[in-house]
Amino acid sequence: MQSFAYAAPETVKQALDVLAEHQSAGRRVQVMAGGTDLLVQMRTLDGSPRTIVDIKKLAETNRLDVGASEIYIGAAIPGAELSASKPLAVCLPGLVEAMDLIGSTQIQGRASLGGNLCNASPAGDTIPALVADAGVCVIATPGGQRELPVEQFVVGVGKNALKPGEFLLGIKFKRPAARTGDAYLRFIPRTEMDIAVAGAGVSVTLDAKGVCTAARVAIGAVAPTVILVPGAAKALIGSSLDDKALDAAGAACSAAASPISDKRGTADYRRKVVAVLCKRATKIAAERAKETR
Amino acid sequence: MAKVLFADHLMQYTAGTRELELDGARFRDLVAQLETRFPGISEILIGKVAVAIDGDIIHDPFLEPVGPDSEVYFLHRIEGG
Amino acid sequence: MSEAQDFKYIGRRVVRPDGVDKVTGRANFGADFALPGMLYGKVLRSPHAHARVKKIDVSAAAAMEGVYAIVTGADFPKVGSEEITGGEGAGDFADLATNVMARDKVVYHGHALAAVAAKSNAIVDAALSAIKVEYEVLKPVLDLDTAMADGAPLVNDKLFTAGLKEKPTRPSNVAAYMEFKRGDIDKGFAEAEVVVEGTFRTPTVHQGYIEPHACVATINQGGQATIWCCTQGHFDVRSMTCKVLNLNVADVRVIPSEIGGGFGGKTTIYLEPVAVMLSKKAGRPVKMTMTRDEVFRASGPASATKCTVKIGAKKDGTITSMHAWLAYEAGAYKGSSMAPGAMCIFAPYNVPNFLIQGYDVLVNKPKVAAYRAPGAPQSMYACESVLDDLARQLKMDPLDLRLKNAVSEGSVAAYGPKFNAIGFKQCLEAAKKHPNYKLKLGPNEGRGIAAGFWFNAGMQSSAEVHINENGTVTVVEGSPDIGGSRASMALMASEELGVPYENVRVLVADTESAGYNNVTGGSRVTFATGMAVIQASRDIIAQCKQRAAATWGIEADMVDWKDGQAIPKPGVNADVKPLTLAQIAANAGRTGGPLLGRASLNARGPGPGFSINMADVRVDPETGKVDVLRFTAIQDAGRAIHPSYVEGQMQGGAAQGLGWALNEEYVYDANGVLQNAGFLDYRMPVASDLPMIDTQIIEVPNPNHPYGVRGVGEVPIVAPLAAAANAVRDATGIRIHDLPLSPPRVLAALEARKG
Amino acid sequence: MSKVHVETRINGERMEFLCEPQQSMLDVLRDNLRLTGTKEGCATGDCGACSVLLDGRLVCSCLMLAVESGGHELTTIEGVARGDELHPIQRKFLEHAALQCGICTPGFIVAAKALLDENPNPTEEEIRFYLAGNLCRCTGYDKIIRAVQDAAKTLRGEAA
Repeated sequence: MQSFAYAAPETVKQALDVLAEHQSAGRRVQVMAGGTDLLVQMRTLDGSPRTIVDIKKLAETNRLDVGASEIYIGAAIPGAELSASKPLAVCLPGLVEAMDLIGSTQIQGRASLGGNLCNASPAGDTIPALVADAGVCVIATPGGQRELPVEQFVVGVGKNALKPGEFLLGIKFKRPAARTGDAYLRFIPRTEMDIAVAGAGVSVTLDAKGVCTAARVAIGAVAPTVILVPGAAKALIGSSLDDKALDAAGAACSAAASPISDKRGTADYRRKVVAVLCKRATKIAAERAKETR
Repeated sequence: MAKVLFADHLMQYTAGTRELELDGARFRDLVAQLETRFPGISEILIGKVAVAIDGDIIHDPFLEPVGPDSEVYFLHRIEGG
Repeated sequence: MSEAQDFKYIGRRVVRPDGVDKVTGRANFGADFALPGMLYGKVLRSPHAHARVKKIDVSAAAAMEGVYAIVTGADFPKVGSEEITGGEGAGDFADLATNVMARDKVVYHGHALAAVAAKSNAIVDAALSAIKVEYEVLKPVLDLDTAMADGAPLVNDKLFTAGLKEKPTRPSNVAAYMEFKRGDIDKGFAEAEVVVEGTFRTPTVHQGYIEPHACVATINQGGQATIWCCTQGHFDVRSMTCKVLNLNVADVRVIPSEIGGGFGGKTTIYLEPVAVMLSKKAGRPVKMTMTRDEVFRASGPASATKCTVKIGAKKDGTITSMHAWLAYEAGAYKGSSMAPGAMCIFAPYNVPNFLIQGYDVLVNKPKVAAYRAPGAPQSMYACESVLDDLARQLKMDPLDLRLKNAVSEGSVAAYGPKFNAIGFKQCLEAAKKHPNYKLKLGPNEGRGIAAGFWFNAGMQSSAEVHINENGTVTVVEGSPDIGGSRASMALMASEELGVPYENVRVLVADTESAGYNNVTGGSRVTFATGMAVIQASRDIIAQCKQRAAATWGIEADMVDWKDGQAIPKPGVNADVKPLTLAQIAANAGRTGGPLLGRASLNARGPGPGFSINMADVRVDPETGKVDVLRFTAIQDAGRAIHPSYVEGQMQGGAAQGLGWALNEEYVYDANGVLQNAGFLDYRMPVASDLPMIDTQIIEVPNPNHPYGVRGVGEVPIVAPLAAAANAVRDATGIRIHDLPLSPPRVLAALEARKG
Repeated sequence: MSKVHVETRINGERMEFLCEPQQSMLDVLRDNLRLTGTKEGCATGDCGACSVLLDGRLVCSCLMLAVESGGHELTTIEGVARGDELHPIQRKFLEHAALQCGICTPGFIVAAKALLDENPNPTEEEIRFYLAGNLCRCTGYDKIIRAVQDAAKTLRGEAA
């Protein structure tokens, strides 16, 4: 019978090798970044033995680049470090806020963007922001690397598109165009420490006259996976983000949502609140778009 | 004569009597007299209920002095959290 | 007992004697104790809310390497029915025994039905999952309406309703009925010019202490056991464990650790008898610690309730009639806090006619335990909400309405006896004058006020005062210090003896080292155990006078005690120098041996406590989220021995009450499986949810305590529920009857009004 | 189960221990090393009672594998006092009666230290949000916040 083991490879190759060995031997293996979800799941859901592959020691998962044309965020970087990065806060403030909303200060000391994405919870706070910002996953594969848009990476409740033997290295973005701003808002009953009842990530680009020329709206915790809402973007594009456009975008979000009722909120409530969040987030994103040039 | 009163839920043990007057220097004297009137009641009154003598609640009373115009009120025990 | 007492130490904000150990991590709590060769124990809990246990197969688990003992209900003695004469919710020893370890039936999700002791937690978990149980799943009863309906499935088919006029012929989920009345309510309502009525529901909530239940137990072949545990009452742990395991009280020693919160939830037992039984089988010490999930599923929460209150009044606000119909969930065994809830609901008010009807109802949920002013927050939430609506209909200030009907010294309480000195009117007057009551509110903001009441408890306490050879003092008592009581005990001893606070240390001793003490509960410790400490100190003073008299060769009655020294009374011709406590202690050997003062008592007249709370909230009209902007707690403490810890009780109670009002609730699925057994989804207030909590201590001395102390610990949680709900009513114009006022519920009410 | 040998530094002291690969840092601190000042309130990262500093950064020791501490530096509540002297935060908690039962206190003090190390002059709101991951059920947080504000003042060298 398999027993617990821990591996902390120092190169991507070593990491891929560990995964490959276990795969061929049919032994259970699991990749860990911050571990804040994994350890809770091991304690409350499934404590069965496995080899844990800690990817925090890899250069590729710890690299944070805010370049002139591209931004790259390593999968294992803890939230506390992302929040501390000024350049990132200038380019993708909405994404940084989304990451910062996850759990407590203690959680921020460990939890990573990559982990939150791979965990693929419908309520994962960073995912709507990643989708709105058109993030692209950079995946290490036995053959090398492959890339996949975030909205295609999450395929179901707790399910991601990684194949056996693969793991997430990081997420990259095009540096936002001029007069572009993003924002993420979620609703929770308390002020901290809750899982999102609903969430909305928005990215908008305005022209000189303040007319919206491009938009992406993604909503969370209202469907099995985070979903991109083209209808909401359509409602915003071409408008000056007036109340009429915002209401239409909110309505599109409510329409796109297929929420459930559970201990965290009712379906009806989620559908209503996701519209409110979309509108409020769009206003914040628009303000930011005006500030950036 | 001390005035003895019973909370509603205790009147089942006093054949519906809510109030009566009794003589006695100590709580136990009153209970003794009550026992002769309502056989078996002392078992309930001692150890199972609380009593308020002149407004002051006390658990497990027995020897407490009772004045000639004292009010002795039998009620449910409260402990608290 | 006069207001004008002037104190040297009482009322000072000193540092608690146990403080340094608690800020450095040295203090030992329930889970911090360990013994050599100790095993780890854990309980197997029912996944069903209601089921017959047909077969438990432990063979596979027993065969595992490192497993030392497995126990099931079959290992425990049968315990006959006997009332636990604690207070409300104490229940029956037979029920306590089957709650600790199920026999043939499990009656709630999380009910214990087996336990394992092994070398490591990992092995314990593996062994638990290897135990095979065959259940016959039964239909669970999960709410009051279902449980009280005719033909409802029975939680206990041998239970007949107690307290009914005519004897019931059929078993029922209603364990008890209780009634309190005065005058004629129909006549009273006929006289009324305004009548307001409402039906209110409150959810199952948990005390939420941060420290899970934990203990270490060891028992030898002679049947002598020692238990280390976190509890509000180690003497009760001893008596309850002895009853459940049929042990001799003389053979069981219970040593209390520091306790990480209890709020009533640690006044009973769960793990202790199981750990002793495992230790007996394994022949080794066994440590058991609940996980947070187990704490929520299997310890005792507070009753969910349904309360209907109807109040009639004259146009001038004079209440003519009050009627309350109260149903409390007891959990799977009888004994909820319905009785105190019924007794206190109308306690703050003078009313010629009232009727209070209470029902104690079984459901397939964990047996409730006491929770801070047990029963009062639920029933008074209903009463104080209806009073708020009444004030609106009368266009009357809610404080004035309460003032008009408020009880004061000499009033006959709705629960029977006459009140002695109480501070309710003083609290109301203070609220009217409070600057926070005059602050202007913005859009979507509202203000709510509500009153709180609790009886407080006295009961049995004992204490010893030892004088050390240098005149310093050791107080030995038996009331676990759950919120700084050591500091209060030390302050009272220094006040009596006239020695510096820093020279007094306090030991909370175990069942074999201290005289008997009832639980730390009912807000009784500073009052009752404090009184024992004062009396033991006075015993010391009497002895010191004799020692001084003997030293000086005069009569003891010619000696006075002042500022920590014996002085001769005026007229003593011999020119003798005063003797300090230190000097007398140094000479103790020559004058009759060590100085040891003792007192034990059954404290009479704890002195009821009253409060007024004021809540200011803002409601988000688009999400229904309620934010608390301001909270003001005003309470009569009789006398604040250590004002900081009195304020702390008021602030902590306010926070718990606000959690109850806004977000906390047990969420069950249709099968009675608890969905939110953790701090993530059982939403207690976090630091960023709350504002500073303003406090004002009123001091109307309790005539039954030398310094005027009355209990303060429980009153604070009573008023916040209605204060918050009345504030939401003020902000939205809508009365929402059910708690919690969670965003979905509030938004639904706002939407319903829009139509 | 094969155990792992780990070398780390705890409260400035070089430490070695053997642990199972899946054991949490919290369990090893409490059970293996008997550093029981770090408390367990939930073991799921929701209460903050197990707060420790990992290379100066605030984390929940229940959400960290003990093996991960290899080559790192941990600070627990036992390491907060400055030798014979209480840390100002500890002193202020006592002066302000910022604890009642005391079970959450070690976590709060470690978290407050992390806060004041990175932000010597936080607003009340910043303190409340930074400490939102530390649950206290006794105090209503009021006196805890005041103690941290006062400690910050002292650490800034202003007359408290």
